[in-house]
Amino acid sequence: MTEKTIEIRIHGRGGQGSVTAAELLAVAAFEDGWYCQAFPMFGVERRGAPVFAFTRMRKHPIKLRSQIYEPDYVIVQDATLTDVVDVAAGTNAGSLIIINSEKEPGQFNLGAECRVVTVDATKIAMDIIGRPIVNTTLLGAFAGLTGEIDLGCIKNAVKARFSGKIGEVNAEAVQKAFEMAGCGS
Amino acid sequence: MTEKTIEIRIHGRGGQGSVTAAELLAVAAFEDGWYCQAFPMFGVERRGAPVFAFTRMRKHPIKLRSQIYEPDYVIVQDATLTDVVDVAAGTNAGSLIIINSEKEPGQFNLGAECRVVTVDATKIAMDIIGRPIVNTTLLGAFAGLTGEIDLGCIKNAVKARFSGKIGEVNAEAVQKAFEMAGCGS
Amino acid sequence: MKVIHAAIVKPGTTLVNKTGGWRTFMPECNYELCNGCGICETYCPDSVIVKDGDRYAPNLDYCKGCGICANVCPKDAITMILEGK
Amino acid sequence: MKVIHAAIVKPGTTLVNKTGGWRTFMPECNYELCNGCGICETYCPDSVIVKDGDRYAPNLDYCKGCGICANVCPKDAITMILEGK
Amino acid sequence: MTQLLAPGHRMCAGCGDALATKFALKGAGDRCIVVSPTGCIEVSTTPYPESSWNVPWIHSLFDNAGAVAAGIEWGLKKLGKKEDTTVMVIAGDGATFDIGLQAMSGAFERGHDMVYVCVDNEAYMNTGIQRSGATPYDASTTTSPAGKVSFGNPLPKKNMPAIMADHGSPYVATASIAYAKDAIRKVARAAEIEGPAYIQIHAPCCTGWKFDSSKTVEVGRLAVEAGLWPMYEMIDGRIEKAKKIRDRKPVEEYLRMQGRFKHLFTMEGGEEEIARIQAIADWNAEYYEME
Amino acid sequence: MTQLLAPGHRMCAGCGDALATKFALKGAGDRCIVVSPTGCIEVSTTPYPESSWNVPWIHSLFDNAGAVAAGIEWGLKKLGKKEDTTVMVIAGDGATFDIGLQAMSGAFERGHDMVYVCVDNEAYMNTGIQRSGATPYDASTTTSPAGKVSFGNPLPKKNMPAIMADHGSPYVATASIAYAKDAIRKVARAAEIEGPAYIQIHAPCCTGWKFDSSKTVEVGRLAVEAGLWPMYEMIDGRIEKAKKIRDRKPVEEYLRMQGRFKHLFTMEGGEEEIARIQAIADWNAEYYEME
Amino acid sequence: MDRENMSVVDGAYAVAHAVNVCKPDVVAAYPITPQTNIVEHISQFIADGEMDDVSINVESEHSAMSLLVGASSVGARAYSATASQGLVLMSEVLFNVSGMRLPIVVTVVNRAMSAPLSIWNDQQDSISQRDTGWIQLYAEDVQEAADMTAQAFKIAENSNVLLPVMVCMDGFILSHVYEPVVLLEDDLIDEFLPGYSPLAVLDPDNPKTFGAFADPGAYTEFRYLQEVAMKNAIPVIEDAADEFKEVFGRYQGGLIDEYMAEDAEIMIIAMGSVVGTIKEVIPELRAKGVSVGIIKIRSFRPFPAEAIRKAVASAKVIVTLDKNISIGLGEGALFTETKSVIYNSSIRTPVIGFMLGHGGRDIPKARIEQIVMEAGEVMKRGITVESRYADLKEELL
Amino acid sequence: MDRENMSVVDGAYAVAHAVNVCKPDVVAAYPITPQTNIVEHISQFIADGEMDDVSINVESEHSAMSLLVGASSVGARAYSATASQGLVLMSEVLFNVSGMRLPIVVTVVNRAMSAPLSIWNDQQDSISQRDTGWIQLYAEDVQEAADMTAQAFKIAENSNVLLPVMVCMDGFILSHVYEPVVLLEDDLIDEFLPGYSPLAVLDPDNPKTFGAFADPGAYTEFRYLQEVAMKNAIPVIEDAADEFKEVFGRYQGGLIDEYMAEDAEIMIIAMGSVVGTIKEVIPELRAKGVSVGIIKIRSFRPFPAEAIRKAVASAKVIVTLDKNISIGLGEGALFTETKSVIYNSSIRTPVIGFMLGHGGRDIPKARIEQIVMEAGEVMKRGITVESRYADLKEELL
Ligand SMILES: Cc1ncc(C[n+]2csc(CCOP(=O)(O)OP(=O)(O)O)c2C)c(N)n1
Ligand SMILES: Cc1ncc(C[n+]2csc(CCOP(=O)(O)OP(=O)(O)O)c2C)c(N)n1
Ligand code: SF4
Ligand code: SF4
Ligand code: SF4
Ligand code: SF4
Ligand code: SF4
Ligand code: SF4
Ligand SMILES: [Mg+2]
Ligand SMILES: [Mg+2]
Repeated sequence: MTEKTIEIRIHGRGGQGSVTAAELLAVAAFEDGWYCQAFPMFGVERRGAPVFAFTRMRKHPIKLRSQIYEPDYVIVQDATLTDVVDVAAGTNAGSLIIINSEKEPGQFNLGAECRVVTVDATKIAMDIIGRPIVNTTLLGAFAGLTGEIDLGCIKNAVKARFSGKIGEVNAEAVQKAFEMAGCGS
Repeated sequence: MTEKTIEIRIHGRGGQGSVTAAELLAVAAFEDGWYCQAFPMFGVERRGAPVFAFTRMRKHPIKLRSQIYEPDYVIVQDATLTDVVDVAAGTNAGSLIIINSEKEPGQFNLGAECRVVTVDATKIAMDIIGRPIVNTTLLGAFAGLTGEIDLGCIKNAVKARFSGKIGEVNAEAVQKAFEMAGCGS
Repeated sequence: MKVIHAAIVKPGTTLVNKTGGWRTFMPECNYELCNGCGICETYCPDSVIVKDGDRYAPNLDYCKGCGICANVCPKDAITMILEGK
Repeated sequence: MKVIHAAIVKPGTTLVNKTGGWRTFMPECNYELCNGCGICETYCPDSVIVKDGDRYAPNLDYCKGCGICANVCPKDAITMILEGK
Repeated sequence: MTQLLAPGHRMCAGCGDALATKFALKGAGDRCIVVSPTGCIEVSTTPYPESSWNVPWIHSLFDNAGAVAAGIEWGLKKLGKKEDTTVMVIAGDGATFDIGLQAMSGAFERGHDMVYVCVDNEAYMNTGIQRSGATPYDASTTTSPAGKVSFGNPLPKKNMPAIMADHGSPYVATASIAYAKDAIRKVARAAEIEGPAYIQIHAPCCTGWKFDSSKTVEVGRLAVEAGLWPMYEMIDGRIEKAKKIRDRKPVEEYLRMQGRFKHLFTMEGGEEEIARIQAIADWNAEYYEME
Repeated sequence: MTQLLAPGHRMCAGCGDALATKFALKGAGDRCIVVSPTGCIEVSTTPYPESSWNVPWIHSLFDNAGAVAAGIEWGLKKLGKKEDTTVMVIAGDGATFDIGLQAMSGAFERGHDMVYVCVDNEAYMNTGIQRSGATPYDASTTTSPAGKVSFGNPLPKKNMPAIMADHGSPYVATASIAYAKDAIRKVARAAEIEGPAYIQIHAPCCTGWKFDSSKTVEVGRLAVEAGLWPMYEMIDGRIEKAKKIRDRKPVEEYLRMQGRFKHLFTMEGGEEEIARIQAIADWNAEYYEME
Repeated sequence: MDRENMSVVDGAYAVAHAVNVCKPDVVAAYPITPQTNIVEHISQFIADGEMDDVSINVESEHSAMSLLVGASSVGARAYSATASQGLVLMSEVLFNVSGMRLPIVVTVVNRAMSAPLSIWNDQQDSISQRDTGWIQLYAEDVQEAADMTAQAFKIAENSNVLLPVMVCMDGFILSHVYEPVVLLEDDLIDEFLPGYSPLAVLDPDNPKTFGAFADPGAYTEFRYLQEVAMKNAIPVIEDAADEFKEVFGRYQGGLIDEYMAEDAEIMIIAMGSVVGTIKEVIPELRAKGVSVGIIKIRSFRPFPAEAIRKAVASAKVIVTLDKNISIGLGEGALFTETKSVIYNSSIRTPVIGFMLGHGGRDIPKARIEQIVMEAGEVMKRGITVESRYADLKEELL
Repeated sequence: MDRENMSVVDGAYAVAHAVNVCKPDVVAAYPITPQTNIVEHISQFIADGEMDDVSINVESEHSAMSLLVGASSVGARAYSATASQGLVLMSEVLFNVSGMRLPIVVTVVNRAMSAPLSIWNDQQDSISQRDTGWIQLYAEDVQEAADMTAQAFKIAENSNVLLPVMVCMDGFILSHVYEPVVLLEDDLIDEFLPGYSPLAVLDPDNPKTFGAFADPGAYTEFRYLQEVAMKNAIPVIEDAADEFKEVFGRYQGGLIDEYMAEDAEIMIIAMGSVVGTIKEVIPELRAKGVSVGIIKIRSFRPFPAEAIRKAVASAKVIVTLDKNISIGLGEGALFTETKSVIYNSSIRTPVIGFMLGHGGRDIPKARIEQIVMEAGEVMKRGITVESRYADLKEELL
């Protein structure tokens, strides 16, 4: 049992489901044996504006209530955010930033010390879900890239959240992103 | 200069001007060299219901804020009140109760140790003011019976309060009551 | 009077408060004139006029002497007289 | 930012907040089709379409890419294209 | 039969509010629960440990009668005890027109089954005759006093029945304490109708309007006869059955009876003011088709 | 010319409220002082130390805009500075229909010279799409959600223009963000008229009503064309100039565009519900003489 | 004090008159017993042409205060009066006014809170608003209530303060008593109270945004500055009293006032009208050899922590009197806060808290004597007592 | 705790679910951030047929609470949720509800007060209502907020108590966090929480008058009985926690809860979500040899005076943390009241008051560490400190 706390920040835009992503990550983590917390950035931001959400996970119960300043992982749902938000804020050499983009990581100039990977989640989502909704898809990539959470748990969380067909295709997109991320980057 | 505080309770019915009487007494007392306070019974009583008001006077400034429990003088504007209210409450042997009535004091059974006098203020008021409003009239009787306040001061207070003709006739009724009380009882 | 947990009170208990003491004038009915129409009862704001046989009579324990009954009586059967005279 | 006695602010200062960063789609005007009617300007909720000579053009620093201008243009002169492509 | 409002209450001798309350209770019957906000009626009927009420009654605050009544209605429904129970508010004009308007508006919007009786004595009487939204034009109150440079209240009376009808109330009516049967009938009708009904009962206040306590009914009747108190019912927002007035009396007759309008007869310019008030009556007569 | 509402504000892309605000300011001009209660407009335009407003603007609370505006008007008058200044409230429907109703009612009763613009997006949007008194029948909001046993909001929309007209407002109007010129003209007219004017601007909210941000104007227009948003002016309480609709569209077309009505097309019994909404439109068409 | 210039008037009149003299630009109030008489007098002044037509009748206290927010924001000197339910109904706006730093002055005619409904005096109403960021001054008598009104405007409008002020006077006991007072002198006011010159106003010629919201990055600092303004108010309140004395010749104390306190072993701390009664009792007790004195609290907000610590130096027992209670703590605020501000000092004097005079229960001299006697016992026997009602009627329970 | 039965849900859901399990007869609430999610969940339960149709949308918080007055008076179990402006707008009704002794339960999702407007967390809102006669419980985490809801109904409805209860949970920090919780067990609730049987109700078959007014002859005694009810609540709160443990197996403390406090020299007293962060810091500091512990306040009203006096026995310095301030006293309520209740005891431990986390300012572990270090300094050097903000940004001033 590790004492380490894993902290994740998810960037998105109001309306893109960042909080849902953080929540699903927490749900999946819990199934996977972690204790967890997920919470939104507390703000008044409107649809379209840059927002973020957090997930914190740890093998023993979490009592800590502060925000996350030094994320171990950063997930960026929309590459255009990198122009307007410092997605690398608080990261250190050991962190990992996952960006939804068709571009190469090198094309982003984040000023980060840490590893940056890109995943074309939009393409996966368009292909499989049929809409450019990437919040679930990226969780698959997260699982694949970090190995912190079992893929099955993420798929379960997604299916529990979205019933029927929608849950199915989302889970499929998760699987796909997991596979692409697992080999790729 | 006496240290004594003189405390007066005025009984009446809501709408009969008990507070005004108490106020005018205070105003007159002040002109006469006293310090003074006048205040109503603090209540929710409606017109017609028994009410009372207080005046407190003393040769040096009054800081005391409590109600009056042991009045030196009691003025009863309406003799029918004696059936429903204990107008003698708190009086002692040295007190004086002045009742507006055509009856003799002996006809009232107040259970009081103190002197009781009656003044037919209603008659005076009807004769002079033309209405059965006795609150000012009784102040004349008070002056006459007690000698505590100069008659002129009471008349001034009444005239200052009611302008023109009404003030005049009220002052006249005060004078009349003073005279009747002075000799009578 | 005892004070209980909240200011909850039994119904109709102002009956202890005999507002007859407020009265300066008292309604007096001339039953010769009265036709028993009950209008006085209807308009008594203190609900103190009660039918007593075929007569309407005020309960003087509570009658405040407002004079409405006298005013509304179509037969002028009621007169307000000075209390205690 | 300094904090003063009360939260009193100078006018028009949200100009520091370049909401162009919110955009996913960008309006592109085909001036061949445009008739200069100004309807797009009227209905831009962010008031970012400005008359530039006889042309109406969005200020991309602030345009959020809502697509209303494209939708209301009677000439279908405006197309919303994916940002950054 | 026990009076639903027991004697011994402390309202002024000759109080119009007492009559309105009596009629409202007659109309609603004994299966009702009454809510009263702060005001003359409340203060005069419920000094601990006494109460004049022989029906269940509750006072909470001055500004929330509509909401409290809504809670009673909703609570009874949820507990399965609503059935034949009428939830009735008996509230002053100040509580209704001013500080409790919003709570009432919300309750009416939501459609709670209640009868809201506004006892309209045209001012805040409990606190000593201050102007309310129901105070008529030119009435002198302590916060709209007549004076060297004032004719009294400068504003017209708020049209509360219309406002409540526009809330979708199925039944709105005006009544007067001078017309007992009519008032009782209207409350009874309101109690029968499902949904929020509003009845405004004109209740002359001898103390606040300054007339002799014996004349309460007379003054009330004159308000109607002068056309200053139109009496009508509104069914689903449409005015029905406005009371016809045969020989409409001049408003002057009504005004002259009351101390609150005395200045109109003593101050320079008073005549024009009276003419303005006459115009209100004339407008009423036409609008409500009284003649 | 500087925009009276500067860009950089944080309202959603495609926000109808932003349009309503823009038009209200165009109508009132730059000699106005604006009062906004809490709501989307306020929160999105004034995060310290920024502000989008190029006219003087004040926010105090959610529930008191009418009273704050009254104080501004009265204060300016007493300081001798009222003259050409327009005092304008720009408030959401929740602030207007519900929690701020009483403050507005008082201000209108007293006759303060102000323009009260209600930006009607038919729910509490700032707090995340809860039902207000302006929410239309069957709309799904988070506090009147559609669900297995619910068709959404069970209550009809409160008739606020009528209520305000009953307050004696000299000018009441409805407008829509889809008809810019008309809306601007109405606000300008309201600003000219002395006394309290009320204008309710229909402002589709892409986020709350769930349609694509590009369709705000289209949705707004369809509301009018379907007869669900009658546009009219009331002068001294009488309806004048209701906008004529030539080929009234079926309400279905309007409803189908919006996620908040989606359940009507998926749930059993939805058709009857749509028919009920059609009946509302038909009633409007007749009552406001649209056709 | 100079009898020549005194008139016998009621408390409400004296305050209404003072308000008139202070020339507010806007007055908005809603009637509530026992405040009504103040607004009634103001209304009559206006109706008789003796005061500018600045007053407006509103539909609730929430709106009264909100209206003043608007008026004050355009630069008007703004005034209201209220009590009890009305004050608490305003509560949301009270927080808002102080946060917006609008120097509004309100007379609170103290009355108990419902339920059960009571129209009578205690100080639960204003005390329950002690967190709202308003300066709170308490008057001992009618003269002070009137004079404090002028001081209140001066304090509120001071540019280092800019906080609203409540002038609290006991309902009925002060508002409804007629007594000799010097009505605030119109001819002297300008010297004492200059016109109000706000730092910023709503003005189309110089548009500003009032009432922006503060995110977590700045909110604390706004609140902190309010607290700083309260600290700034401490000398300003003292100065206002001193200047008032210079101009008008009357002085009733600064933050606090002391009476026979210098050497007192039994030190009473109290505020409002009960102070008068205590001041009559003290010399009588002194004559009997009881070493008793009183610290009168004039300013409850800012709370005069430093002044209290100094003034209780001689005390062997401290007695606080509270016309309020925080139900569930079982203490009145003066008791709690007095203990709080001396806790970390070297003072270890026992503090006894008495609650009394709630819901209009009268406070006769005998009650004060009894309290002082009990305090004497505590002092002698060194026992500890907790807060309690001094005037509970056991027989009703 | 048993992972099996846990679900990862947000705080609002957990509370809404608990409310549903407690089977209220009437729910009336008005939306306000960050409370909205609770009422939204309730609305959805109802729309989906998972909860009785008991909820009603109202037009303001003042009416929400007033509606519950009516509902509770006919015997309904009544619930609301609110925050900040909404709570304070209810204030007049809050006093009324406690005075009428109606056992209404409200979740307060704590948020700062305007102006300046802030939607973010602190506890100014509920603390400012501490005089209203409501029991106030504060939750440390989502589980406790949910469990406390059930306890609240039980406490409120106890016939020796009959007081309304606020369950306070920090806005966003608890309301918007998803974490593993055991959702309140529907199958166990009846054992724990019997149906509500009121002492009296409005009923045409047995007419009673509710809400009579009390003149000076009786008012004090009604208030006194409220205070007695608060005292009665002390064991009832403890018992509710114990019984809850018996039935549900979970326990989060009674009036207070202690963590590493037994021997702690530096004793933190705090309430709400910050307790969690502190509980993570303490073992780390203990590992470094710092003797620190915490007393968590669960019940702020009734204030656990006795429990605090006992629990601070070992302390050499006491540190209070306040997410509120009484402007003009410059202290948070926990600081003030802690000092107050130990003043007259033999305890002389210095108490240091820190205010922090106002208007949503985050409280990282480092802040707690810094505070403990400062307290250590005080302890060592024996110096006195006054209350201050622990997280003021000087650079903004
Ligand atoms: C919030 C609040 N504001 C003011 C008051 C004071 N108050 C109590 S009753 C009343 C007037 C009642 O007037 P109305 O509703 O017309 O009833 P009436 O007494 O005339 O019958 C007022 C102003 C109060 N109790 N609560
Ligand atoms: C007293 C009070 N209750 C609740 C709130 C929370 N609140 C702020 S804005 C808002 C909704 C605003 O709705 P609306 O007026 O329709 O404006 P919109 O955001 O839809 O434009 C609510 C409920 C508040 N600020 N104050
Ligand atoms: S005088 Fe008045 S109270 Fe007496 S019986 Fe007649 S109407 Fe009733
Ligand atoms: S109103 Fe007159 S006639 Fe009729 S019953 Fe009464 S007294 Fe008799
Ligand atoms: S709406 Fe279209 S046609 Fe008109 S100006 Fe804009 S782009 Fe050109
Ligand atoms: S896309 Fe929207 S914001 Fe951008 S210019 Fe067009 S209307 Fe304006
Ligand atoms: S003041 Fe008027 S309404 Fe009030 S009790 Fe007296 S007569 Fe009735
Ligand atoms: S939620 Fe609706 S009203 Fe609010 S900013 Fe977004 S689009 Fe505009
Ligand atoms: Mg009235
Ligand atoms: Mg809205």
